[in-house]
Amino acid sequence: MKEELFLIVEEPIDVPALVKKVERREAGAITTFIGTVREWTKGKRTVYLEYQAYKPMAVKMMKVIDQEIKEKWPDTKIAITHRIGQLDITDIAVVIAVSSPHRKAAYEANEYAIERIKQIVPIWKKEHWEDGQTWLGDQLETVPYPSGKPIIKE
Amino acid sequence: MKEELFLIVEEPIDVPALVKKVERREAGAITTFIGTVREWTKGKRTVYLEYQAYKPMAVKMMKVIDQEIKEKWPDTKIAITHRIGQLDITDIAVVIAVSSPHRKAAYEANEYAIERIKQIVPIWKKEHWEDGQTWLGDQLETVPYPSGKPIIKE
Amino acid sequence: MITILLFAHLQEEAGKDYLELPLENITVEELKKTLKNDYSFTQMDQIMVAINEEFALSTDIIKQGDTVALIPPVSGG
Amino acid sequence: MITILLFAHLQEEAGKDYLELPLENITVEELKKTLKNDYSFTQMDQIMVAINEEFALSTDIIKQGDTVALIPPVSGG
Repeated sequence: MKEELFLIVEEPIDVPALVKKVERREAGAITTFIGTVREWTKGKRTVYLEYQAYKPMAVKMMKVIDQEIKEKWPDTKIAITHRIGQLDITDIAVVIAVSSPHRKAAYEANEYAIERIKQIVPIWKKEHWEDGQTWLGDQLETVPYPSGKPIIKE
Repeated sequence: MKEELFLIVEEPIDVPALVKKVERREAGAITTFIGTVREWTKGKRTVYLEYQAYKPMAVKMMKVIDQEIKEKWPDTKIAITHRIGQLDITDIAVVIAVSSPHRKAAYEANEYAIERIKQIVPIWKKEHWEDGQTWLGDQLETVPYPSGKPIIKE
Repeated sequence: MITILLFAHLQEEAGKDYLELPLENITVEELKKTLKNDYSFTQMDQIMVAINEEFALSTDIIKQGDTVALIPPVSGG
Repeated sequence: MITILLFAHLQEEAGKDYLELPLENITVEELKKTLKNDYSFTQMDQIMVAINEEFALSTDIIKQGDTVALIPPVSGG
């Protein structure tokens, strides 16, 4: 069975299993980014979060990010899993794992991936505060998309 | 029992346990760096590696790095475990986990930590090639220390 | 007839996760105008349109059988 | 008498992991010279000295009871 590198799941994410997906004999560095549900944001307390995705397109966009990364950092291998549904404080929402022969590319490609997820992957977060709830808009505050659409290639 | 954030061990490193050490309700981002034993380096094939440490000083120097990071990125929490002894290809030699309310600091502090480990933590790597073996010198190629000693504070 | 998938606050405002509209062979821009004027959708400026799981330009044409989705600013990660 | 811990290639060259030398109240620089001249240690320029688990300056003085270690360029990570 071909291992899926880009997934949207509804269950807790198995971090070591994701790391395993990018492990290679030629890789000396693996970076991971683990995005967790934070309790406090600018003085406001989150009780829980709800994530929704346009699943097939979200997976497709993660593969677009993979292609972009392969062009910029040719020796890297990347895997991403994003969880959706209801998540509590400290639950893991997203994990990105990148392997590379050398560490610099593993850091850079990983950070690039999370930035791009926040730009082009159709996943939405609903904050449930103590006193209300709201679907969050673009967290990058580049409202809306200046060029009329998210930049897919640079 | 107080959990040790900085360790030198001789057994395989438990990555999720290390991530757990830095997990906090106010943290939304955790980065990890996993340094693995690479098979090929500049066309030369490694069969296995051997790491040796001056253990008490290594732990002390990791705590120095912790202090440096706390000054530069006050909201971060970091844990480091380095394995020593004989390691085979793809085995994990070092894991660094950093948590932070926001991701930028988690990436920056993590990368800073691995750079500093390679500068001031007394751990040595012996490469066992197919046709010989050698203790590696300073991999940063800043031979020796220009100021007469490794820079402890910037 | 085209099917339009809704997400996040759009889904809650509409009370359902898709719309079926008697439209076709219109541009993305025309679709957004129609949604704003005839169906009272607000903040259409901030909404991207995807056709068959790809972000579409405002001049792209929506044809019979296309899967259209309204994509509010994303907030994953 | 001071005890000097050895690591990596120094340990292999000496065939043991520490030395006991009849020295004390000397500077780090003097220790390095002595090791080079009297004990045939090579590449002393690249070796750092730690006293009591802290990197020492070449002018620092080694006293009776100090734990001294020779630190070749490190290669962890």
